[in-house]
Amino acid sequence: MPATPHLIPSLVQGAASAIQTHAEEVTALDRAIGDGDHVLNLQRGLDALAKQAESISALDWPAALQKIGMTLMSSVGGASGSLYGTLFIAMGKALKDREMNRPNLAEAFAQGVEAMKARGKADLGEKTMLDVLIPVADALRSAVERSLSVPQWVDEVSRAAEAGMESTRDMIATKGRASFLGERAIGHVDAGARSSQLMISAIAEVLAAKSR
Amino acid sequence: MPATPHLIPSLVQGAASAIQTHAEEVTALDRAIGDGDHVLNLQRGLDALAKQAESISALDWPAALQKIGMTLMSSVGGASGSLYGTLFIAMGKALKDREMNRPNLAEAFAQGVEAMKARGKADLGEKTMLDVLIPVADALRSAVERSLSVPQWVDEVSRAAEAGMESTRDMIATKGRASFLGERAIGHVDAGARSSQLMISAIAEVLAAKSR
Amino acid sequence: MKKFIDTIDGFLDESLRGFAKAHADIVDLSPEPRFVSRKAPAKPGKVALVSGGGSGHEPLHTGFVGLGMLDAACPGEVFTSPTPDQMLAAAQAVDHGGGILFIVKNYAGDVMNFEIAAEMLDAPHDSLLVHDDVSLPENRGMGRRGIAGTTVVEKIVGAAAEAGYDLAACKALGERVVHATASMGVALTSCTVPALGKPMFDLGEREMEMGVGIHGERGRERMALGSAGEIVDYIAAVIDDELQPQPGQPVLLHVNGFGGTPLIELHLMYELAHRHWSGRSVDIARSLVGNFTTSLDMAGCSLTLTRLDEEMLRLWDAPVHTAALRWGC
Amino acid sequence: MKKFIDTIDGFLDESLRGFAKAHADIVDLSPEPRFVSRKAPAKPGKVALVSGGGSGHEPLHTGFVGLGMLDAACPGEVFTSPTPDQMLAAAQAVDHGGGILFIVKNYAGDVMNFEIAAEMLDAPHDSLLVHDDVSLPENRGMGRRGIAGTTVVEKIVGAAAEAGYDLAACKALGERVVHATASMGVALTSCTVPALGKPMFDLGEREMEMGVGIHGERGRERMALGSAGEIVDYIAAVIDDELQPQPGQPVLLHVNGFGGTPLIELHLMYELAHRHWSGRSVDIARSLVGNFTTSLDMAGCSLTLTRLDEEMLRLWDAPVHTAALRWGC
Ligand SMILES: Nc1ncnc2c1ncn2[C@@H]1O[C@H](COP(=O)(O)OP(=O)(O)O)[C@@H](O)[C@H]1O
Ligand SMILES: Nc1ncnc2c1ncn2[C@@H]1O[C@H](COP(=O)(O)OP(=O)(O)O)[C@@H](O)[C@H]1O
Ligand SMILES: [Mg+2]
Ligand SMILES: [Mg+2]
Ligand SMILES: [Mg+2]
Ligand SMILES: [Mg+2]
Repeated sequence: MPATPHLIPSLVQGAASAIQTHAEEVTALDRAIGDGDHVLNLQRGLDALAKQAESISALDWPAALQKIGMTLMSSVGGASGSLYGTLFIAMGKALKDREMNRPNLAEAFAQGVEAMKARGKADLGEKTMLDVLIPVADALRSAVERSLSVPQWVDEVSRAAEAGMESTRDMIATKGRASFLGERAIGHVDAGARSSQLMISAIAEVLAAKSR
Repeated sequence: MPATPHLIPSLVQGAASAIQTHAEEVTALDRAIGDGDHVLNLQRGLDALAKQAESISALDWPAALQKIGMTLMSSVGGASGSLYGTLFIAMGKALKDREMNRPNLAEAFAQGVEAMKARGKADLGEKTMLDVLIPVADALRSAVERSLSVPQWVDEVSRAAEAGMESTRDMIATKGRASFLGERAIGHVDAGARSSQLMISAIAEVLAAKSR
Repeated sequence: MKKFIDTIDGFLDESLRGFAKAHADIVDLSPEPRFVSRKAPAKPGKVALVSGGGSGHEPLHTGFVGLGMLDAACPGEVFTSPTPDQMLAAAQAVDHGGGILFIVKNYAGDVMNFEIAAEMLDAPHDSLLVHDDVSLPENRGMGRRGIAGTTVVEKIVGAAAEAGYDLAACKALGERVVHATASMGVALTSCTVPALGKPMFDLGEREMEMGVGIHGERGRERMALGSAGEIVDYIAAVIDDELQPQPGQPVLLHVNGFGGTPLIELHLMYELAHRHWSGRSVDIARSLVGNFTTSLDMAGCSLTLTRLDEEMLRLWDAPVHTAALRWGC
Repeated sequence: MKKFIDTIDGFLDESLRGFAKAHADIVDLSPEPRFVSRKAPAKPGKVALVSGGGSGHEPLHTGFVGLGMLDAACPGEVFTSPTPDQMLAAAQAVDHGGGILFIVKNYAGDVMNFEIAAEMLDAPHDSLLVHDDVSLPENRGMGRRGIAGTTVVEKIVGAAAEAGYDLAACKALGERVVHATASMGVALTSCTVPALGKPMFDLGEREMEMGVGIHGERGRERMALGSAGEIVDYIAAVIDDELQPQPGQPVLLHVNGFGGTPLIELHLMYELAHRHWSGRSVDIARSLVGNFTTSLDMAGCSLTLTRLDEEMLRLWDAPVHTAALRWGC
């Protein structure tokens, strides 16, 4: 686990290229049961992060996470901007005066996801990105408890993300724009679930590669 | 030549069915170099005439023609409404206190066309219905001079109308909506020329049939 | 054809009835013959302004009836000039004793039908011809069409009539405004006349029709679809050629939508047009952005520039209370 | 995609700059973070109304900034809610000492971003949620969307704030108006977000999407294209179910176009809607017909009915001076 935020530019880069590669697919998802802007929103945020990635990587972890959160908050817009902003700001808070290591990261991520749940008044099973993020938070904690190796850790996190993403397909949405569609949303994966799964897997891959 | 306006319902009917049969073709012409409403305009006028045809046919010729003109004037609209209105009102005036016979009809028609020329500030060669109506007026006069039989008369009028209509194809328009297109109007027959030719031929046919 | 229509035959009358009800404080509707007249009382001796033309250009002209603008408007069938009996009835209904000024857009049908009405009218009257479309050469055939500059003419002359100008003064002012006004439009799509049920012309995905009129007529030329900046450059150059606005010249800049183009795009066009003229130090003293002279559901817009003098500026600013333009009251 | 666009990236900013220049007498534009604020001075202690939402709905909300309506509006990217820094900066800029009322359309993104801004704001503040779209059941998921009824809410509460109502009174009044308002829309075509370049959904030549939101989201159901009369019957029945307007009840009837539908059709819809309610002896006391809450270039419209009481009626009639609504001054 990296002790400094120097990885941030490559993490941002990893997330951005995962979104870029799947841009059409994710846009199609948001167009089907949302309003089609999700990729554009994320890309605006990732561009803003890329521009600041160098300066952010000079900060300590809590400050860096807070800055990432603020940057996303003021560039992404939409539902996802407020939620991702909330995630990172809460993670920064959770790591305040704490060392960056795997247990603390897992804990901070879990607290970030809790903050998102509060912000979105949402939980598992509502056909949102939380159906990916909650299982990922659990997987991170469980990996710590079981002291998994990095490759195993990456594998479990990625698989949790993917299963969560897939689980949204047959749900009726009760939060976000897709909730307006009722039954008509069944059969479509949630765009935010797919994009968060893509970014999490990409970030896990980068972390794994760096730790090899 | 009929001495009373009892023929009017069948003349209106003849003109209307000629327009109906060629509605798509004429609309396509007005759409290409005009604004597409010419058939609708004429049909509105012919409908209005059809509704009044019985009562009009109870009038004497000058009054009947005047009433036809007024009816067209207030129902057709557009360029053609004012022009056809002018034609019939002027014909009614020309026949005032005169017998209805072929020479007087030819004369009245010629005066009607003169009134249209004045109203539209237009003449031969400007790619309008006048390119049909002026030759038709000439043909009517010449038929009188040469004392043609009814079938010959019908034939000459119809041929004059057709030649006039065809002549508009390669003209640049200098009057009416097509004038705004400049060179782009070349190659298209003028809608008003085509419709007037159609109606004149149809009316001539009805007159010929009735006189048989 | 995707439109809100109940019956093709009733389309125009139902719309007019709705218009009159939605603006019952401003207008009266005469259904037969069709005309819309203002409700606001007028001073005896006021010149009455009567305009009209084919329908499908709303809010022009019915939306301009009211205090400080038109006394009456005669709507024809869609894209078809109204008939003389409408104009005559309208003129007689709004005659305040100061004579009638007919405001006529330069189309054969409008010109001839208004002419016939004028010949039948007993009261003193005159006609003002609007021909602001500089996409066409001035001296060919019928000359130029009247398009979106009509709004500017009707507003300024309307204020003058309200202020007590007499018939000759209204007409002279109107001619000055027409002379000082140049417009040109571009269509990104065609439009569909309800009774026809299909578009007036076909435009490819990457084409536009430059220099169009407002009846779905084809325009001056078919061009490859350009960026907003290219379109503004093209149109502004033609307008500049005509009006030659000098640095410091106060102007009114009117960006007019054709009915299917939303405000967000019209404001973008305004920004680019503003950049063009303010970059030449022209003084953009007044502006008007919106759908005023439309072609049914056509996507597209026109730019209109009017060179303003102090009198026109004052009259533009004068109170107006119509369905489509309202300020100062 | 056939739009007036210079560069996709600059689309929104160029349009906003054009808007601000065309209405420089009414608004100021802050480019970074983006918000539009009123120029008219406000009495000290006046409650400040701040709204906003995704762009592409113009004139909502920027066109409602000015005397008697909003103090500021925050435009997000096209169909994307604005960000908390915009709302915070706007609130701070227009704080007159009477507290801030945020007016928020009920969408997850808008709700959360406004919530974050509110948490960061030091001044007294409250939020008013607009959720007038009765095409959706009231108690499912997020509840109902805010659509064209927003105009009515912002006008009436804006007049109240101008008249000196305090924060709690503005909010209570706003909730009463929301409660008394029901809207529902129908799309005849989809719309195209510039950055996406193709329509949000496909609709066949003989189909319509009933119960749509204003972001090109699909609606409640896909139906065979109906006549205007059938559409009005369908929507009016849903609205009546909700509001149960009694004979003699004064109402405001708002026919709102989605950007690609011309006035001639909106007035026809108004006529049919008027017939529906006046046929039930409902008193159509006020009306508003036009493009106010749009979805870019979508063809379609919505009907909105508000049950008016005397206070609301008086506040609706109070002077307003914004880019999109102006009367009484
Ligand atoms: N209340 C919520 N809680 C958690 N996630 C949500 C919530 N509302 C929406 N989302 C997520 O946000 C995604 C949409 O993001 P985006 O398209 O960027 O914003 P918007 O919906 O405002 O257009 C959805 O696909 C969903 O995963
Ligand atoms: N000044 C004119 N003189 C004679 N005929 C004219 C004139 N202007 C137009 N026309 C004729 O009118 C026809 C168009 O009629 P119509 O479509 O009914 O009216 P509008 O042009 O007003 O739409 C043209 O095809 C042409 O033949
Ligand atoms: Mg979205
Ligand atoms: Mg025509
Ligand atoms: Mg016509
Ligand atoms: Mg969005």
